[in-house]
Amino acid sequence: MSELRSILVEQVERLVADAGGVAPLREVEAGHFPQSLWDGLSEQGLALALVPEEAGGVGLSWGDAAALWQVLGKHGAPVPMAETMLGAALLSAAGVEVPDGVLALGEKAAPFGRHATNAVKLDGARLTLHPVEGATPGANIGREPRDDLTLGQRSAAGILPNSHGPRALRQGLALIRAAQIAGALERILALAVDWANTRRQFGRPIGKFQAVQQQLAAMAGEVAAVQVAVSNAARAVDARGLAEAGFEIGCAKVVAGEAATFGAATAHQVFAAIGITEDHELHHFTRRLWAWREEGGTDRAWAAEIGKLALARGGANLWPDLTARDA
Amino acid sequence: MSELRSILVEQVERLVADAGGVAPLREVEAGHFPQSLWDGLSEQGLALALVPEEAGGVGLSWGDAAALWQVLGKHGAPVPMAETMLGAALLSAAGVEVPDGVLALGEKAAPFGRHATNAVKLDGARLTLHPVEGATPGANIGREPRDDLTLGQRSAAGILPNSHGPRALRQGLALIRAAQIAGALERILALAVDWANTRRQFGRPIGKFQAVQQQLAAMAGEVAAVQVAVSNAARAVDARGLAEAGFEIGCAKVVAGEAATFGAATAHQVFAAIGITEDHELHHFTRRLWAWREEGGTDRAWAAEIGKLALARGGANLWPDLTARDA
Amino acid sequence: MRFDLPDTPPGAEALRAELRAFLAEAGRAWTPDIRARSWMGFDRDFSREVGARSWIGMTWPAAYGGHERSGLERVVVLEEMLAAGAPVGAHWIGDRQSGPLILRLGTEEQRRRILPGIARGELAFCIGLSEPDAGSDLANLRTKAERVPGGWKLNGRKIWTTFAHKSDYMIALVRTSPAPEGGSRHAGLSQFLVDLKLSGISIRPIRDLAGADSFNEVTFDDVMLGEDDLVGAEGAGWAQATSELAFERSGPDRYLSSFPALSQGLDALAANPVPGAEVSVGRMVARLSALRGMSLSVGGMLERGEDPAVEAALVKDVGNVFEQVLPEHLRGLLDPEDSPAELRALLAALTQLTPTFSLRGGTREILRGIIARDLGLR
Amino acid sequence: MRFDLPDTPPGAEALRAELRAFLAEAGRAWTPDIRARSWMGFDRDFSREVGARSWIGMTWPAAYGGHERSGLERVVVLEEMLAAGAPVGAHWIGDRQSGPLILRLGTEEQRRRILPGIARGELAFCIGLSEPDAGSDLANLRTKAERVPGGWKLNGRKIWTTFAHKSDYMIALVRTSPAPEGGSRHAGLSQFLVDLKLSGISIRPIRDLAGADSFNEVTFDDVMLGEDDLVGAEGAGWAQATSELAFERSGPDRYLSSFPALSQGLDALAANPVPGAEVSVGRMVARLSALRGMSLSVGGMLERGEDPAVEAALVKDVGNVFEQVLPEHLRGLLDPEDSPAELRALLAALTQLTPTFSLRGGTREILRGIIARDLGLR
Repeated sequence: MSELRSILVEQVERLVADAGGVAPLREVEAGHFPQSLWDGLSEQGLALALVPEEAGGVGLSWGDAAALWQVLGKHGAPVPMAETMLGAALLSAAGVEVPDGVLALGEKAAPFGRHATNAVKLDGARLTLHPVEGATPGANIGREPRDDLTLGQRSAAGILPNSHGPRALRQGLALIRAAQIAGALERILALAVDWANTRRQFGRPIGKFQAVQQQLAAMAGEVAAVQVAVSNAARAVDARGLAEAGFEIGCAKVVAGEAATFGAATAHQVFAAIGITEDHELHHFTRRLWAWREEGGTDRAWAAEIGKLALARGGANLWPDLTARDA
Repeated sequence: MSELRSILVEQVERLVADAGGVAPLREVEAGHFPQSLWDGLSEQGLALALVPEEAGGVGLSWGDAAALWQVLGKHGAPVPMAETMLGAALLSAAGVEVPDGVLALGEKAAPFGRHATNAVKLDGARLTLHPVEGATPGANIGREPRDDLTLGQRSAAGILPNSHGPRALRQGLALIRAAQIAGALERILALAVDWANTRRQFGRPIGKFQAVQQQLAAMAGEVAAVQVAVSNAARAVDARGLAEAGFEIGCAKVVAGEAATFGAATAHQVFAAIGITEDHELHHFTRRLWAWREEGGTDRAWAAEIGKLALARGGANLWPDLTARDA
Repeated sequence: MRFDLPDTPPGAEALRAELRAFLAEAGRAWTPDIRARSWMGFDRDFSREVGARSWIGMTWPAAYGGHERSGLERVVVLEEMLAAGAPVGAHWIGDRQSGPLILRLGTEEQRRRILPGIARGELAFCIGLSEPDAGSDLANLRTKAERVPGGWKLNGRKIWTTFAHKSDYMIALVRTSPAPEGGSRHAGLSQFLVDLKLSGISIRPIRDLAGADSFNEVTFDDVMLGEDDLVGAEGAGWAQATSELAFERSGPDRYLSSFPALSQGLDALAANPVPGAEVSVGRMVARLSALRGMSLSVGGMLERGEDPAVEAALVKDVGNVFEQVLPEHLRGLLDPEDSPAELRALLAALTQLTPTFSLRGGTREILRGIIARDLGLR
Repeated sequence: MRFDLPDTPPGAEALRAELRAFLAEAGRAWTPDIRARSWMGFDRDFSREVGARSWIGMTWPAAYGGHERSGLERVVVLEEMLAAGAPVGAHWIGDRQSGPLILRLGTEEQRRRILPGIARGELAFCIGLSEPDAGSDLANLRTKAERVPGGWKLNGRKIWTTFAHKSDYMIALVRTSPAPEGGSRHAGLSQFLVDLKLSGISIRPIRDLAGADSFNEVTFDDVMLGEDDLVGAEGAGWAQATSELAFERSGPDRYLSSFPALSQGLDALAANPVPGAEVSVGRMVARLSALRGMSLSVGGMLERGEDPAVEAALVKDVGNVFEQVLPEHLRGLLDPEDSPAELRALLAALTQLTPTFSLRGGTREILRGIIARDLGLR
């Protein structure tokens, strides 16, 4: 990890931890916006992190951004900072000035849409910015706001460069969710290990039982696979742009979706009854894992896309294609 | 289990055991036919077991026959007795006199075809009997003969009653293979349990390790599922005839195929290195499991058929259909 | 292990038809969340209606409010209720566990006092097993009942008690004497019939991750029980509770919990065909059919008075895996964006419930340990 | 645990192109069975050709016949060989394990004696670890080497030794002194370089279930070894062998064993489309991509001189599962009756080989135990 990245990760870790652990998660699930967490992150200039320095941003790489999203996921951070970063990056790339505040992505089931002042829409290469005029509240299984929005007339518009492609929004969101999944999985693995070392049954910690050890070890393998897949996808975006990184992003979302399913099931199996209580923090992460695997394209949808591509290219090209994409 | 069935099962068990355990399996895999085993089983009149008493047979139920096939599978018995039983049952049902000796089913990849004197073919409801004039030897992954045959002019013909249906051969074979799988799984489970109690690692029998216990327990569940599915299918044939038992037979073959895959993998995992040596008996059963799941329709093919039916009937009919089929 | 399919009981067809007509009518009011919860849903009105139709305590003697029908007829009722996703929680435990326990081991007075009310669908039961320091390891129970003049004094704490806050009685497994030094850790436990209205009992609901309040923590503070509240023999509680668990493990509630989603999933797939979906569907249906056969076989053994402890553990193990993966399989076929809202809601509810499937009635690891011992692993 | 993707080494493209041209030519002669066996296939001619092209001992100093290229360039060679299903078994162990061991811990004499031959593809190695009473539990080894004037006298028996009957040398882990009372059971083990032509060695091939003879039992009967046959420090054998295993576990041989079937499966599916197959294919390709990233990350750590023992265990664990289920996934898509004969043969060969994938280099249970310890489970 580069030094810059380590510093950023540490900063965000601290901000999120200072916000009170799972307190903001409970807050947002009860219908309130954790404004101070948002403000804290905003003050670091995070919203403009993916905007180039020459355009007034921080100029982070996607690799750095993915590392930050992983930290946000690790804490379940219930603010649309990752989404806003993506929206700002696209606006800036299309030459549109980035407004302050929360950016909503799209108008259907928009993450934290009710808290957004503006929304970003993409039609082909044409990116438009709209004021948010109303929101019909909705929620995903993680009880994060997912709202259908009423948008006003576009307030600005621009054309995304070819390097971004017509699916830049979906692909960006897929990478965000995959990175958040990586972080949340890391978290529940750590929680499960702690619990296994603490909880005693039959006269010893349950972590001494081979069945528990084997399950958590298998889970660790999945966590590692997601982390690598996310790094690989972010690196591909840095090397070739969003438009040409669909394969790597799709791979990351597939592996993340599978690992989210397996990891949540495994953690709950280890935690048994205590893990399904509202008082315990586990479910804040498992419910988000179940929700995030559906967003930005399910693992099924992305697998179909990657699979179609592989079938069309044929067996002889599979390995050459895979290695040719080394960033 | 009825008393008749217990006696028959015991008789066949004894005959197969007397034939020398895995010796006949080694024999057939080396290219020889275990004639004495075949003769022993034939002398019990087994070939005509499914032929009604009034037609000179034994008049067993399909439930009884399935129990016998399970025993044959448990010993891997490398003689085409189950196939001959099926051929004879169909010939008799079509009013054709049953010839002596091994019956081949069909002409492509016919089980033990090289050892057959006659072959049975089914075209719609029309069943024909042909002398076998030549065989191009082949084998399945279990190294059992699966031969392409040259057949002579039909020597007899008849019409199968509607209760049997145009797929009587395939369905009968599917049920046979599912039953054999049930038996072979029972066998490798027993072998694995014995080994786990015998083999010591880290100062104790490996069966003391929770990981081994959990794997074998999961395998036992699969074995039970196959046994029940096979009983259910045989009962359906007894109650409604082959033609109307396609659903239950298909279910049995699907569950058997899945369990064969899981069971063989689990047994090999428990046996580790010793289990993959030619000298050990395990592979005679695992190779047959891998072969039998492909024959009489793969689990995939049967699942597709059952699934299509369920989709066509719709959700509201799923449960009523399932319960309406109680034999 | 040994599974033999029982014959269908006479009259099963007619009984099913009655049930289906009743459930079709009652089901109009059920939301996806109710269907997903099924026997984790508590609806006293519904249970009273079921009782009025003679579908609770079906096998019990008429003298205690039962209907003297066969165990296999009872299975027909259970199957139909669960396949419809009916909210049977208010009578389920009484019908399945507590009633049979009292019938088998209770005093005549207990039978007359309790069973008719269960059969009418009026008395709801919960089971007090787990404690904060004893989840899977029940020998570690600390709640204790001390002999006092005229009865017993109960002190301690139970946790994860499903529906305690809505129930009338709890069957509690507690310690009545210390485990003997060097003897079985399971000795000295007894079962009690605890009226939850007694003073000294406080019940704190524990909300679950989906926001429902089915679990509770129940505290006993000098609760006075009568002599006639001991169920069965003093000190034999462990064996009694264990055989109850075996009974619990084989029911259709061990493989049908996710069934409503499969049924609705078929319709969604028929409306919006997904290429190749038939293979996954066929695999689920085949397994469902096999599991139903396994469960019925155990039902037949119970009917014949046999002791299918291991067979029941196998049903629960295979069945729980099926219940847990079924929503995932459907999710693997149906993209949420293209699914009907009701199915989406049902799957969301099930996703949050499935972790409990392999807990209730013994965790997967415990069950597999039981099976392994029976296989002869030592 | 920590995975960082390394940068692609300069010249990787050109190197891949060279390798592909070479493998396309050589591959014309390979049957499905050869491709399925890949690094379990032994072909001295092929290994000599690979050596002649400077693709063995790539990172070693030129003084010992090496080519002084980077570890990541070496990974390019390994990947290409395995993706093509090349029969690399005659040089694989020497290049991967025995050569690096001798380079790191061997004497100058040993290096000069052995390494150039390995790099030329002429010296084949096998690893003597398992014994009849010590499979996963290597501390239980009984084969022993006793000090005698001028060297060591070796007695005992090794089993499951891959290619012993075709190899020139074995690196054997044996006991040189008893495990100290109350001390580590792993103390007192040492590694030796054993010339398999020495008298007193008898090698009995063990046929495997597919009829191949890759395994052996090797018996040592008063075999005389010289002073200079001890590798590394006396008594440090356990630690030496363990770090060797870590090295072994992360290579592309831990996830690519079934790759040729995937590649051919794609063509079969393109020729005979199966509805919905793209989803399964996509899942396999995504996992392949992630595994490749994991393996490359470990390659990068090794290149930087780090000790990725746990990361390597994770690669092997996830990779072995992938290798084992891949043929099953393909089987779930392609009905055998409709598949091309060559793919059918490849899948049949793989089906019989897959059980070995989770044995070689440590069983799944052992690996997961290592990972669990690293996670902090205690």
